Amino acid sequence: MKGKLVLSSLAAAFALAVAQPAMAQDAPENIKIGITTFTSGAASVFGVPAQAAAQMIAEDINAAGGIQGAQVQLFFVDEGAGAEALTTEVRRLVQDEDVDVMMASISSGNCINLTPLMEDLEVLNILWDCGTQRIFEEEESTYNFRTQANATPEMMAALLYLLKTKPDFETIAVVNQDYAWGRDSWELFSAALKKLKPEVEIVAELFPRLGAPDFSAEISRLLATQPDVILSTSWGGDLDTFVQQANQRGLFNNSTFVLPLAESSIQRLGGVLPDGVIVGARGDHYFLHPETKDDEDMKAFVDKFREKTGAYPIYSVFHMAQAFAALQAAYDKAAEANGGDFPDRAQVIAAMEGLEFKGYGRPLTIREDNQALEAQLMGVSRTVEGYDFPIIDDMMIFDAEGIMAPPGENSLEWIGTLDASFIETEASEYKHEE
Amino acid sequence: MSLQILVLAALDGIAYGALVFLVAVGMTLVFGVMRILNVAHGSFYALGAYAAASLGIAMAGMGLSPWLAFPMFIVAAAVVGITVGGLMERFLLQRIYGYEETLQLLVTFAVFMMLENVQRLVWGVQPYFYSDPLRQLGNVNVAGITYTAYQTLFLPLVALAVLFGLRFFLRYTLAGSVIVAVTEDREAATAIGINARRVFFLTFVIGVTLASLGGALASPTTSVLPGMGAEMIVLSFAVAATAGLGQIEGAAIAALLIGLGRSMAVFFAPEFEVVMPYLIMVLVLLIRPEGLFGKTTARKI
Amino acid sequence: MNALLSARDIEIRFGGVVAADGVALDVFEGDNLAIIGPNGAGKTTFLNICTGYLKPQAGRVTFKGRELLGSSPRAITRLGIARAFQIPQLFAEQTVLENMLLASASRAGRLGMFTRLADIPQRAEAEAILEQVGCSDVKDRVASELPEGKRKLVDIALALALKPAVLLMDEPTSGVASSEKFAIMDTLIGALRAQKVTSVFVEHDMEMVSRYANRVAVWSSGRIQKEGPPDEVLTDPEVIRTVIGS
Amino acid sequence: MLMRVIFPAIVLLAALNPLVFPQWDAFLTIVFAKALPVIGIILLLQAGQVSFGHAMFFAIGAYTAGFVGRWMGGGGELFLLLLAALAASVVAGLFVGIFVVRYRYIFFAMLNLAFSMVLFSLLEKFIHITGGSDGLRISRPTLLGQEMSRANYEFGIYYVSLALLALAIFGAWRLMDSPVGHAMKAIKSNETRVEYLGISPRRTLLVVYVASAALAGVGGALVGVFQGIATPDYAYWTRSGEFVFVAILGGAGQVLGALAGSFSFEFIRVTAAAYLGDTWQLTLGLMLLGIILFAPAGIVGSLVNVGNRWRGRRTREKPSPLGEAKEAVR
Repeated sequence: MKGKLVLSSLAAAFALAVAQPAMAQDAPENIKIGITTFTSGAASVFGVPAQAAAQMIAEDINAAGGIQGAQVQLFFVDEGAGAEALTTEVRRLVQDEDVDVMMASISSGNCINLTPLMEDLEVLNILWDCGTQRIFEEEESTYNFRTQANATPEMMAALLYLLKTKPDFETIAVVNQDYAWGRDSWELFSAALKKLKPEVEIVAELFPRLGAPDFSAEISRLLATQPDVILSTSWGGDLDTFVQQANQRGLFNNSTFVLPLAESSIQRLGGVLPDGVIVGARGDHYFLHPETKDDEDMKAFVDKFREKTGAYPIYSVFHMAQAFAALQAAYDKAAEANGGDFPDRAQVIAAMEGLEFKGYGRPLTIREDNQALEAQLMGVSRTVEGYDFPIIDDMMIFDAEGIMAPPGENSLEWIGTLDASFIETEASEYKHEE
Repeated sequence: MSLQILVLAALDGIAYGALVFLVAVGMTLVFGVMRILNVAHGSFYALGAYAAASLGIAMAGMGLSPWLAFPMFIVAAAVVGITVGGLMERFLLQRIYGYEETLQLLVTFAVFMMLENVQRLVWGVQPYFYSDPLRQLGNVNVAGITYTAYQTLFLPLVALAVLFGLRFFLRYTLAGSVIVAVTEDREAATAIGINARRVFFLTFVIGVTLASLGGALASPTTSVLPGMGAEMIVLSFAVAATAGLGQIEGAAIAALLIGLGRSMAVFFAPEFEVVMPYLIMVLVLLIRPEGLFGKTTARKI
Repeated sequence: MNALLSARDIEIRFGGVVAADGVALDVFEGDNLAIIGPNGAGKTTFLNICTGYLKPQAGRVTFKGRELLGSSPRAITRLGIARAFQIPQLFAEQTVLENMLLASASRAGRLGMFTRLADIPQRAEAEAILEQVGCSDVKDRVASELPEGKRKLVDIALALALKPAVLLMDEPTSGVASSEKFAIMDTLIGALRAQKVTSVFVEHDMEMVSRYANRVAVWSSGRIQKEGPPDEVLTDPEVIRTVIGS
Repeated sequence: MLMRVIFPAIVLLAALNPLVFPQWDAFLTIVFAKALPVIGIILLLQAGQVSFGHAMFFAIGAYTAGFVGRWMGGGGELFLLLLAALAASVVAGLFVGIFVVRYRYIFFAMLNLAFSMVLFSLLEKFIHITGGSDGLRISRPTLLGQEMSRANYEFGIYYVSLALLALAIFGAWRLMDSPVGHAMKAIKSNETRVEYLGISPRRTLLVVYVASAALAGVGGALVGVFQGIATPDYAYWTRSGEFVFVAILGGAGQVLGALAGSFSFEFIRVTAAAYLGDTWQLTLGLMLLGIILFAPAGIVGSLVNVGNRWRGRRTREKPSPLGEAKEAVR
């Protein structure tokens, strides 16, 4: 049993407790939302904060009168309990609990598993965190929508940032977790690298297993080969261990690190992560986002989340917020189209098409292939006053259109059409301000 | 392949093998004496790591010297061994010594499931990291490559100390020779008045202590997180089975073999890194069904 | 007359202990050969060698001219050499009848997967053998529940159910109440004769030997010290000194 | 009694269930499908051998269904997928079996575990073929040539699983009482004597091993086509452990134990996950301990014992489903 547990009952009880009678006459009492997230296993480093965020957001929504007058009620399912337990429980939520909307999931594997089920069960599903670009590229979807970017723009942004800030590197090595995300992200990154800078030599491709406790041999090999750039899309405990061991053995001294998911580990790593490491956050959101950090709602959100959990929000928290923002926007849009009356489910789903909404970064749009357009924020780690961990500085924000495959196009084929001019893709640049 | 790379791979292999040995030797010892394959062994590894990491973080919070971490590891391991191991032996295993191997195995499987859950309840799901002892020992330079002294020197030395300590204990002390007697012929040992129960208790506590010592010593090098025990169990099985169950010296060689196989794979065939321990185990067992150093026993008819 | 089972130059030692050192022994068709000798002399070891359980360091064993060494107990059993044990070797969790039926099913050829064991055509024959050894009354009892004497008989019955050409028995009546010994041996030897089974038995009880063996081999210090008809061997002074007297 | 009255009654009830509680269908389909590998484990337990690697055949069945479905286009035809899974797991069972039947007890368990972990690693490694840890999508196959909506398809699979399970239980029950089945029990109590009866323990074990692999393979294929996915987790050692767990839970002495165990296990898992929150593993662990310590005959075995006592009949069943035969030959 690879760590399995479910916090769902507690969470459900909690959600029930905070749920209040509906205000509007024509609105139903509740909008029931099923959310799959990791509360056990390694990926709970994302899932548990996101769950806390969902509870917090639901409280806020309900305190403010709900969505179109209906209180939201949450049901959590643990993704860590395994594929069968997950589908069984999701099925139960849809068929017995009759949830209005599902939000699934963190793991790309679970998304791939659940999207066809959602199509068949004809229930609105918001892919709130999973990154695989394959989902809407391989199959069309009516009921599934993704409210954040996918792996392609995430990797393109990381590559562009690297090429813009360190154009002269000659060798690169990769240390990714040995599972779909680690493989897919490297496939996208390396395919684009070959088009944009074909002379770069790939000196090592290492795929230690997911959850590997030790990277000594990998680090020795990297120390021996001394690549100019080391890419790792790892996350969670794996990334922590890798950074710790690499830092201790001086691997950071001679190589530039590109860690597109490090934003989620940076608070745990603290001073162990040196300055100057290229860091990403899987999207256009960061608690010190240069364009939104002074917004009142952003400040309130960060403060409240810190109060609740003791930590600054990480990307999975923002992804959860985006999913709720999209849902709220869809209900509002559908109600408007419905002459102000509470919309039915089909109307909400119709409203998702071409939906515009805003999380805690730049505004987002849902494309015709149900994929959201989300900008990407990249930067480098920097130690500054006031935080006991490095923050992200020298930020660049890339708009989504330029760095992702157009609707209906396969990402790898699209990358095949790129040329050196892609490096000139525009970005807004920002310095951290005290 | 250059000589330098071989040296590097060997160093990594030794460091990794040392850690694996520290964990697997406890399982091997317990199996040799009690004929119980303890699935919960990996959980004790995890418990040791959690105990050491949280104690270490607490000590750092109190501003104590990081050098104190080293004795603390031993204390943490012993505490886990005596409390958790002792309780499990006393209240659970003692009831099942007459059972069939399969049922004994499943009892430990049940304990494994419960301990996995308990870890999450106590420590939550966020990774812990306590690397002060690793930094304290600094780095060493080999062939131009930086290694941590902790992994390259300290862990192998501890492994050697445990290996020779166990050998000495089993050969030259009374308690040790009693354990050996029970391992070799339980009936004869009981017949000459050895109290097998006490031997079992002692052995199990030692085995659990070794597992949690392995966990404690691993904690400065790795993230301590849920599920870390499940992988270690399979690795320990692989070592114990490759060595021949109950073979202490064999476990050292098998752990080394698996460590070297893994690090060589990283350098020369990274795709095989994950399968390496199992491939070694399958190959060894196919050629020598009783393990590298195991002995076959014929039924008396 | 050619020997049915023939051992030559058998040598085997365990560590420093020599169990056989150039043993040569022939068993002829129709023999009831008794092997006697002091404890630990290697008599059981000899049976183990003949049935493929142990491999000697040197020597040959042939059955109907065919080399047996290197074959497994199973292959040797299939050739027609059955074995009964000093410590009864039964299937403890199954009933006596199930034990027997398994032997009969094996003798009849391949084991079926979907017919019930209780319905195999050899059932009558298995029950008849149980009757012969006087165990019909316990046929539905689980083997582990039987008293030692019965277990011993069932053990022999299992070997008989294989309809062997040669039956090797290791102290067939040890553990059987002495009041029943002779009655059992009478039926047993009768059954063997009726089915023309050649038999070899290791025995300590000289009265049993003189009553039921037609030949006796004396095993001592890893060699066959003497061999011949019982009245001749059992009266030999040296045999009396080394074996019977002890 | 058990197999002549209760078993048909359960099958009948299960067959009527979709008319009464259709919301249970999905749950029960999984219960039926996962009972199949457990039957295989129970068969091997007759010879005292525990496989900690049968998840490997479970995964082989599921992945075969996925690959064949993809190769046939669309999702393929359910019965052909099941047939292919059966064939693949038989071949794999034969291949692995030839090696592992030479080993006993811990070594048998460990070698099975090693083989399954090799498969697990390969499934994760060959990402371009297997989809890696995300798993292999299995599109919905046709049922007897009919394209189906999900509801009808699940209704169909429910009955297919039930029928296969009933068939497997009946077959395994016959097997356990056949000469081969008794030879298995004999191997457990005294393998040497089995040899001395001229029976090959290895061949006997191999036959049963292949049968058990086939059951696991078909079970895996059913779960795969029902869930629409096969993941490397299908081959992970904890799943093998689960199969053994379920066998003991239900009662390894009776084939029907597989169904009882599978039902209880899934039921506990689902309800504990829903109502006990973060302690479902603890709950399952305690259950297992309780069963082994206080009712080692498992659910079905204990019910049989209670039934026998109630009818005042002296049982000849041993308290443990696995028996304490080890000492009995002394």
